[in-house]
Amino acid sequence: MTTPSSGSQHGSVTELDRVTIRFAGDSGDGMQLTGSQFTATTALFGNDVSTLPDYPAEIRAPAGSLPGVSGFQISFSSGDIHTPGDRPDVLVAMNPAALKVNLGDLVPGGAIIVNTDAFNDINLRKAGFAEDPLKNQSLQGYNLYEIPMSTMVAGACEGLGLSSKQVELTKNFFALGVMFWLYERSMAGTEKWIAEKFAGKDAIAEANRRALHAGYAFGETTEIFHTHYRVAAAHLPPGTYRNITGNEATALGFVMASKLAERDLFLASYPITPASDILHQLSSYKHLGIKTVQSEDEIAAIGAAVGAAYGGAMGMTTTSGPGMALKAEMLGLAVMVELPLVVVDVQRAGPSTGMPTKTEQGDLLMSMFGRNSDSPIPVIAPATPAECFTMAIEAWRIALHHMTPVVFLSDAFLATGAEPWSIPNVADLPSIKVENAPASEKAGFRPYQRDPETLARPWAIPGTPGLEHRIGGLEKLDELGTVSYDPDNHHRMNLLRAEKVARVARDIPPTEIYGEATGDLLILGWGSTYGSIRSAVERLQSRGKRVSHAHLRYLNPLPTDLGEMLKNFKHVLMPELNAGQLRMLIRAKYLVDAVGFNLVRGKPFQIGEIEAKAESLLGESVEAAK
Amino acid sequence: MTTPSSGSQHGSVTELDRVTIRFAGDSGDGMQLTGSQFTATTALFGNDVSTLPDYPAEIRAPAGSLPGVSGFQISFSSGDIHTPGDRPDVLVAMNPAALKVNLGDLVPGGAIIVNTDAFNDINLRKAGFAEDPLKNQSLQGYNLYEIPMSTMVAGACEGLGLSSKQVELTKNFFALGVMFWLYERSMAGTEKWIAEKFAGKDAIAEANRRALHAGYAFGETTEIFHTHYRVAAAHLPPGTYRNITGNEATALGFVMASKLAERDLFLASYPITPASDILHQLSSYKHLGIKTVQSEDEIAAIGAAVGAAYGGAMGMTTTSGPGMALKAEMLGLAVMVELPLVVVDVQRAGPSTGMPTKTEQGDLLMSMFGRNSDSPIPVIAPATPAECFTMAIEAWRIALHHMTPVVFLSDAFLATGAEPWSIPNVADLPSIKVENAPASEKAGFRPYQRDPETLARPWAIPGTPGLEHRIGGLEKLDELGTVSYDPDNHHRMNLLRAEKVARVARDIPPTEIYGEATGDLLILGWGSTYGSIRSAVERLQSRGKRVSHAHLRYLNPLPTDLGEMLKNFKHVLMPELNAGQLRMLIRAKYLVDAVGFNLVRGKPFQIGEIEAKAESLLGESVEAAK
Amino acid sequence: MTQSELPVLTKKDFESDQDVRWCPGCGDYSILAQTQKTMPNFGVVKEKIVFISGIGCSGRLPYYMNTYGFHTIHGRAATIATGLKAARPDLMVWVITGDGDALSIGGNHLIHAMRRNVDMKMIMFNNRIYGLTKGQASPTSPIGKKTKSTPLGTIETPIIPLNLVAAAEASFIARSVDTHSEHLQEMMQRAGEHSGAAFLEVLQNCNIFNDGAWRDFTDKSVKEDRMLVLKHGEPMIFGAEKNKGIRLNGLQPEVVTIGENGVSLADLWVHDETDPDATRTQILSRMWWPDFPVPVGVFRRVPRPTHDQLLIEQIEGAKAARAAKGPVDLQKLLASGETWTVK
Amino acid sequence: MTQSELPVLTKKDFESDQDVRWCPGCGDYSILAQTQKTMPNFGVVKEKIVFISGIGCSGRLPYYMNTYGFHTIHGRAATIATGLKAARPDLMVWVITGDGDALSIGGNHLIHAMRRNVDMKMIMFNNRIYGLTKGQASPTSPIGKKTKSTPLGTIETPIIPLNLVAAAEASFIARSVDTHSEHLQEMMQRAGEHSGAAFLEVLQNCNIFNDGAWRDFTDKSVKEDRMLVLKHGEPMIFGAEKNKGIRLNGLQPEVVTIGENGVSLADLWVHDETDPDATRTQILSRMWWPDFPVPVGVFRRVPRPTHDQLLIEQIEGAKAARAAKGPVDLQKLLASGETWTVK
Ligand SMILES: Cc1ncc(C[n+]2csc(CCOP(=O)(O)OP(=O)(O)O)c2C)c(N)n1
Ligand SMILES: Cc1ncc(C[n+]2csc(CCOP(=O)(O)OP(=O)(O)O)c2C)c(N)n1
Ligand code: SF4
Ligand code: SF4
Ligand SMILES: [Mg+2]
Ligand SMILES: [Mg+2]
Repeated sequence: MTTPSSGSQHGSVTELDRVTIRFAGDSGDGMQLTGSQFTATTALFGNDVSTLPDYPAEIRAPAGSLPGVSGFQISFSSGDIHTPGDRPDVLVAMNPAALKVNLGDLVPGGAIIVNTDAFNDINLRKAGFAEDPLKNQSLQGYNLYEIPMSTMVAGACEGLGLSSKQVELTKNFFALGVMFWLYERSMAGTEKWIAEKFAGKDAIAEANRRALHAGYAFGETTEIFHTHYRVAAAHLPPGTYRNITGNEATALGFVMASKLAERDLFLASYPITPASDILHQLSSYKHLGIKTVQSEDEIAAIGAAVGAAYGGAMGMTTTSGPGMALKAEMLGLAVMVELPLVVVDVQRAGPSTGMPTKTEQGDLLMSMFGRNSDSPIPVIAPATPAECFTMAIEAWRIALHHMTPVVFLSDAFLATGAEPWSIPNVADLPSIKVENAPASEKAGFRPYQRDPETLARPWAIPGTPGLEHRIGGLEKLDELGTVSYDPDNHHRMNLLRAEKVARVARDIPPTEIYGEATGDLLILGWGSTYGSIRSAVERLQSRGKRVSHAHLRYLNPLPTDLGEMLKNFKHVLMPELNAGQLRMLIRAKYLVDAVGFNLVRGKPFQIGEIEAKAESLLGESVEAAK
Repeated sequence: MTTPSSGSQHGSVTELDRVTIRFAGDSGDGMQLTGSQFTATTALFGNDVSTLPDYPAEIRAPAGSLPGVSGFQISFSSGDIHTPGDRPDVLVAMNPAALKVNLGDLVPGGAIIVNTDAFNDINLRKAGFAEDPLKNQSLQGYNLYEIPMSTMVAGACEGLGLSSKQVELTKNFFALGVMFWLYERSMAGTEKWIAEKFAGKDAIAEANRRALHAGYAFGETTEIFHTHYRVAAAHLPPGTYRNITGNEATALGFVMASKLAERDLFLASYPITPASDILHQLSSYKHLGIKTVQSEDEIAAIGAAVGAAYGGAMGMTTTSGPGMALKAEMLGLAVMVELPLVVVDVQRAGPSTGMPTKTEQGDLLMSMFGRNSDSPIPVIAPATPAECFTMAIEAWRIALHHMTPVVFLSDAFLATGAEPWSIPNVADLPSIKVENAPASEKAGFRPYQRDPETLARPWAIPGTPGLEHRIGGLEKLDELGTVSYDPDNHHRMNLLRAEKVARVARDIPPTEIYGEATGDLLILGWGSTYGSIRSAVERLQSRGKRVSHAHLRYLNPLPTDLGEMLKNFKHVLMPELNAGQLRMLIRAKYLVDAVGFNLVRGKPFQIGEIEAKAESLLGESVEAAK
Repeated sequence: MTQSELPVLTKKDFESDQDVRWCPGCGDYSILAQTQKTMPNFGVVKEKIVFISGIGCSGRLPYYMNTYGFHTIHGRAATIATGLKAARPDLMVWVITGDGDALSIGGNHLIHAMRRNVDMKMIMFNNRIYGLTKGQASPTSPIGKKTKSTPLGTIETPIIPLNLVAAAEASFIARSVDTHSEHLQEMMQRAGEHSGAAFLEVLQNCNIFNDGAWRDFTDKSVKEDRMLVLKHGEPMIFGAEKNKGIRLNGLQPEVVTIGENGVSLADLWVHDETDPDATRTQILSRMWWPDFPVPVGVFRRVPRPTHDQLLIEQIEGAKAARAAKGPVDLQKLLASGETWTVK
Repeated sequence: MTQSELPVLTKKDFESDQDVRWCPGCGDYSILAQTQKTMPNFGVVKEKIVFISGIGCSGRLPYYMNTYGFHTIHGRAATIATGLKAARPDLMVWVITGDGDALSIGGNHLIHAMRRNVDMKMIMFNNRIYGLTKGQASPTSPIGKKTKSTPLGTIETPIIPLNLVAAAEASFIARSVDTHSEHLQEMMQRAGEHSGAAFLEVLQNCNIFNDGAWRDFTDKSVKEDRMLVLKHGEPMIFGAEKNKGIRLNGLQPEVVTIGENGVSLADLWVHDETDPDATRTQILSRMWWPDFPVPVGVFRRVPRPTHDQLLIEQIEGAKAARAAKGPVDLQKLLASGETWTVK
């Protein structure tokens, strides 16, 4: 129970173990900033946090309109958490549209903090309110806090010689100040940030500082809040932490991979939401020697990556669904010439252009099969934002050691969601270095003579004396690599390409199972559904259900221990943000009657949804679920 | 047994029920022509025939070299046959390279007819013969017929004032003449062809005519053949027949579809082997009002097809694997805007450029899943060259009635292979016409209001008053079709798109089963493997095995009666010219332990191979096969 | 396209019910307004007008037009327009695209649509940036431009769009500015009236990610002196005092002042938009501030049969030729080649 | 590229062990021979030379070169070369392509590689046809050309390759003929010596599917009168008697006869391959038989920093700037932003 216990004395404190807050306002109201400031402070305070920004697809929809609403949700806790929370306990609504869009998600009895100054006729009409919800009874059942934020900041900023428009822009810091007071947060971090951000613009800086303090003071001095809240620090494992999004972790993971492989990193990419930030971040690392090219399209991008790989660099490309579709033919070439390559697909809602800023897990089968003829490629997927770092390194480890392109499947939720990350000690990370084929005096170099263990072919890069050879997309003669139309050779090469990828399974960690190794129900997931599934399983287990959770990071090849694991459960439930893509692979391979739970709504599963689905399965009737 | 029964009197006749001949020579020797002439005459004679050309990928490899060898195989019979034969009974080898390349395929004791004049040192060396195989014992075990063809045609063509090079070019007609005599064929058809082909070039025409007759006379007068052969006419069902390749049948099928739908056909395509001939043929039908565009690439081609479909025409595109890979993104758009469209993929051996002239069934999963997010599309595949005609009409029937893109999967073997086709009576073919959405006075047209039965949306083409509306790749609001980011709407639309395609299954013929409806083994196939599977099953059944054959033309959605059918057999065997693509779909959907038989050698299965595989399965040990 | 019943339509008729979703202050608003204003002038019934767009901020325009509209995928609008126009010569087809959509991912389709002279009117919103994806470099971004994807500045020589389409033999080539309403309307009018592939570059301001990209010369206060308004058959004069002009020195244009050191009107380069040789356009397209005033107007307008006309011609010709040999009989077509009958 | 140890290599050193598989009589044989002959001249060790090709008959050339070679996919060779050169500035990168490969499916990559000035030497085999796929129209096929895909003749205005790459600001532009061995060698030599994106169009005969496409003016018997060999700094003279020349009349080149009605050497257009303005190339590229002699030689050669140079510059600059602030510490990088420690 997380709403203010009314009746308690002012100044009193309520202990909570988890709170979920959603900041919502117009795109112009700076909600993303407000949210990330609250996140940073809260993480610093020591809570476990998980966040989910939710901004409109339009660059900037008309002010006050419903599509223009921008939201940022943060869940923080004294225990450890895996999701940004199903439904907010507190909603900060800076205008009517924000209230309209988000009210439905709020928990019954939740708190609403509104900027009353924004509730004028025009805004109400834009939001489609027949009458002012603050005035009628429609918000009964919630704890409504009405604050004239614009008026208050106007007062606070008097004498700074700023235009009223400029002053108005500070109201998000006022709201932030209120929340800081309400949850006993320090303003220090944000004050520091303001000082740096607006260095030189003293008046602006001062205005924002004043707005922040005004908000805090407002909480403290007014009667309107009967209590404030304490969410104790979480007991995270020791270490140095930072808050990190999936895209940031992905970019850093590749920087680290390049260091651990002792090879240059080369990224060619074409911008596309929600993958662009990886390009942006790596482009800002020129001082680390990272080369980036913004290509003319996605085909050119993967083409350049293949060219760089051919030259001995760590060539890679980043994209999202529609761009991934365009890379199919060139990926096929990479399979044929057997060069290491990493392709990042930050999945978004489709088909086609779909809902570009929303999340989905729809590109698994395209990654597996979206090329002409049998064209096997390893596919891996991180489970949480922070894990993108580790898996980015994994992608390169596999690509380099097995001489193969690798697909790295992230998604919009991982990419933009954030969580605390225990920063690894660089010195502890193992090397993933591989050697180039050495120069040779004797003629007859065999570019397709394979490593007996991994079946990887030698990486013979231009510039190496004695290894001059030709490769290409035509079928190759085994070992020699010259063009061959021999029927049996083609069959053999197809088997070899498949076996090479299959052997990656020898080289991956065993599948962890959370809970008993046998039981009534195994919930099997992959990718960003990790948090919701794990939380649901925790709850089910806490209620004594014999439910376990396994989460796959390696989708192709599948772990060798998986088949056995599946046999040990009465039911297998597979929640996916698609129509059942991994489920099809699992059913085909193991002939296990895995049941799907498939919602494609452009957003993560809610914990409760998975819980309910599991319950229904445990209450038998597997049929119904089919 | 089809080789001459030695000892018999000259002029005597041996009755045979099936003969398989392979004509082989240098690319420059005109073997494809010789083969098709023999085919035409043989078909005319009334045999059932099946042919398979096999030419080198290189435009024209060096004369006399092994890669330069071009072959054409024809199997003809008095009964009905389904394949061009596993191994030839007779090999016509115009030079040493042709002998070298093809000898391995010849049946033991088979007949070899060689042009001895071509067996000189240079050619022997080019073919990699240490010594002349005609001189050593290496051809024992075959019936070798040595004919100095070049010398003979030189003699025959004396006085025509042609260069020796020109005369030499006629030797394929000499070989043809010999074969005509050997199998009691009339020369009339070929003589007619020569007259037309070389109209105006009298000397050349005469030379070829003389060469043909010289060959025929040679067979008749010389002692070298002890017998000739009679393969009685087959008892094909009554009707008018012609010989037709898959690409020809496909092109004609689309012409017919356009007639039956009473709509203009529009083809945009980018050339690629082995699909180009469909573009060529349809481009030659301008007088039928068919519009064709050779686009700048495969993306532009499908883009233009989508544009034409949007305008109300039957927009389509044709390609092969690598080109198909490039169409992925635009196909996704077609799924989203729900326009009728037919995409032909004439599959070839891959991955990547692979072996462009060779056959494979590797693009099924790409057709199913090669797009971002869940993006369902019906997929159909013809089983024989002639059937391409019917299935091309089927492709359009489905596309038009269900307002969906449809993938038509042919392959190199169907495309270039030929068989007799009982020409349908145009008047008997049912209409596949659909109506455009009618003009409307009242506002509020709903471009996504679906037909309750098929879930097809209206085809509202530009130019229709009152239906002005906007469509695109962004997710649509149900019925209204405006852009929507509503989570539940997105989920609903995904289900609708899937269900729309699933309902195509209500609209397809029941799956035929050849043999008992229950038994020990069901061999389940799709596409061009039909002939080999059917022949194998015939043999197995004739030996009393409880084996049946089902062949799928509809791969997505799968026929609703399939699940039941599979249950009625102990084993299910699925031969595919890929790593088991349809098998994966079947196993995932029905949880049936279908066993694969997968050979990717760029050529069709041999009947014997499937037979053997089936035998081994019937001798249990399903495990081994896994 | 049908001129049949000429309905009297107004701007309103071309406004859809969707509310417009561009950033406040975006140049796209003006382009949309001029588009809606111009449409009634063609005497084409609105159901015969189609707007096809790629992806980008520009790509959203069709949603706001009360005509047929197709918001396709990134860079491919020209291919869809090509098929639509070939299948439906009776329609008036407009293509809306951006500098990234048309020149980066869509560059090849642009060239080929132009050389085919597909009868489409393409309006390219050039804001020298990727707007929808929030600010990366585009093929028209100047060297050194710092963007999210080029934090140290781009290192790529920008494409001159009008020079490129001239190389592809576009039959109509023009340029205007988002905020120069009358001129923009005139250019749309001219593009719409042209039969064949029309390419109209609109210098557009993205006030969020690339504010003021063109301001140096498009700003009302300076445009007279810094822009050259091309007029067919007239000498190239510019400047607030109308006293500056362009003279050709060999292949090199140069800025001269009329009256100064003996330069007279007669010395100026006279514009001829019907010049069959695209060289003129290619020279003009390279004139750029501050070395030169930036030319706007119709650079090129030459008659050439359109792709759909030629296609129809071939078909009609083939039909006629065939008709001479008697009516087409599909049954015969199926039976072409050797046939035989089994009783 | 390394000039370090200058090994004395010969044509033989550059011949691979693969036997050549083009149709007898194909122009590609001569191009291959000239390529192998030219390679030793650069003083580049053979392991540092890479040939990258797309798909087409032309695309097979790398198999016959005893260097590193990559036969990629259709139309994308330039993209792979871009990545390779950026990653490995020390290599000498050649790109082999065809008129379909470079101008049809690959047109966009061509333009962008040129504007980036990627240091690659691209040789385009222009036979005005699709050879490997057995004879369909290409973007350089003349209007009306009857091919398998255009039985009634093409209806598309062909692309002028050199005009297009000039529009993309290619820094080296040249043309030669397959059978004009010495000239072809010279052009390859010049292309190889150029630092930056070099585009060399080779008029090549496909004797199987488009025999004699260029014969009208390339044939030994007529080429003096019908082709113009461009020479830097020299007036444009041609003709067996060396008495014909090109004069510029405004923007229009015209053929004149020296000595006739007062035309003297001094009146002729003098070629300047270093002309910074690409207009000259665009005019020359439009000169075509029979109106004009067809120009061959180096049209354009201008210095411009290459893509890989600029990329490295940015990196070195950034490193230096960063070094000033002390050594890069990845641990710090990971910990950037707010951090906190849990004991
Ligand atoms: C295949 C594909 N790649 C990338 C994207 C992402 N994307 C959308 S618009 C755009 C570029 C927009 O720039 P521009 O064409 O200049 O239009 P503007 O937004 O500036 O009007 C990109 C890269 C996409 N939608 N599809
Ligand atoms: C994606 C793709 N589309 C089509 C093809 C088929 N194809 C191979 S080469 C070629 C064109 C060859 O023409 P050109 O580039 O002029 O080379 P040429 O053979 O004439 O030397 C085509 C269309 C292919 N291999 N890949
Ligand atoms: S991002 Fe720029 S171009 Fe896009 S709508 Fe906003 S201002 Fe206009
Ligand atoms: S098809 Fe033409 S281009 Fe290709 S190898 Fe033969 S002659 Fe040369
Ligand atoms: Mg732009
Ligand atoms: Mg060519």
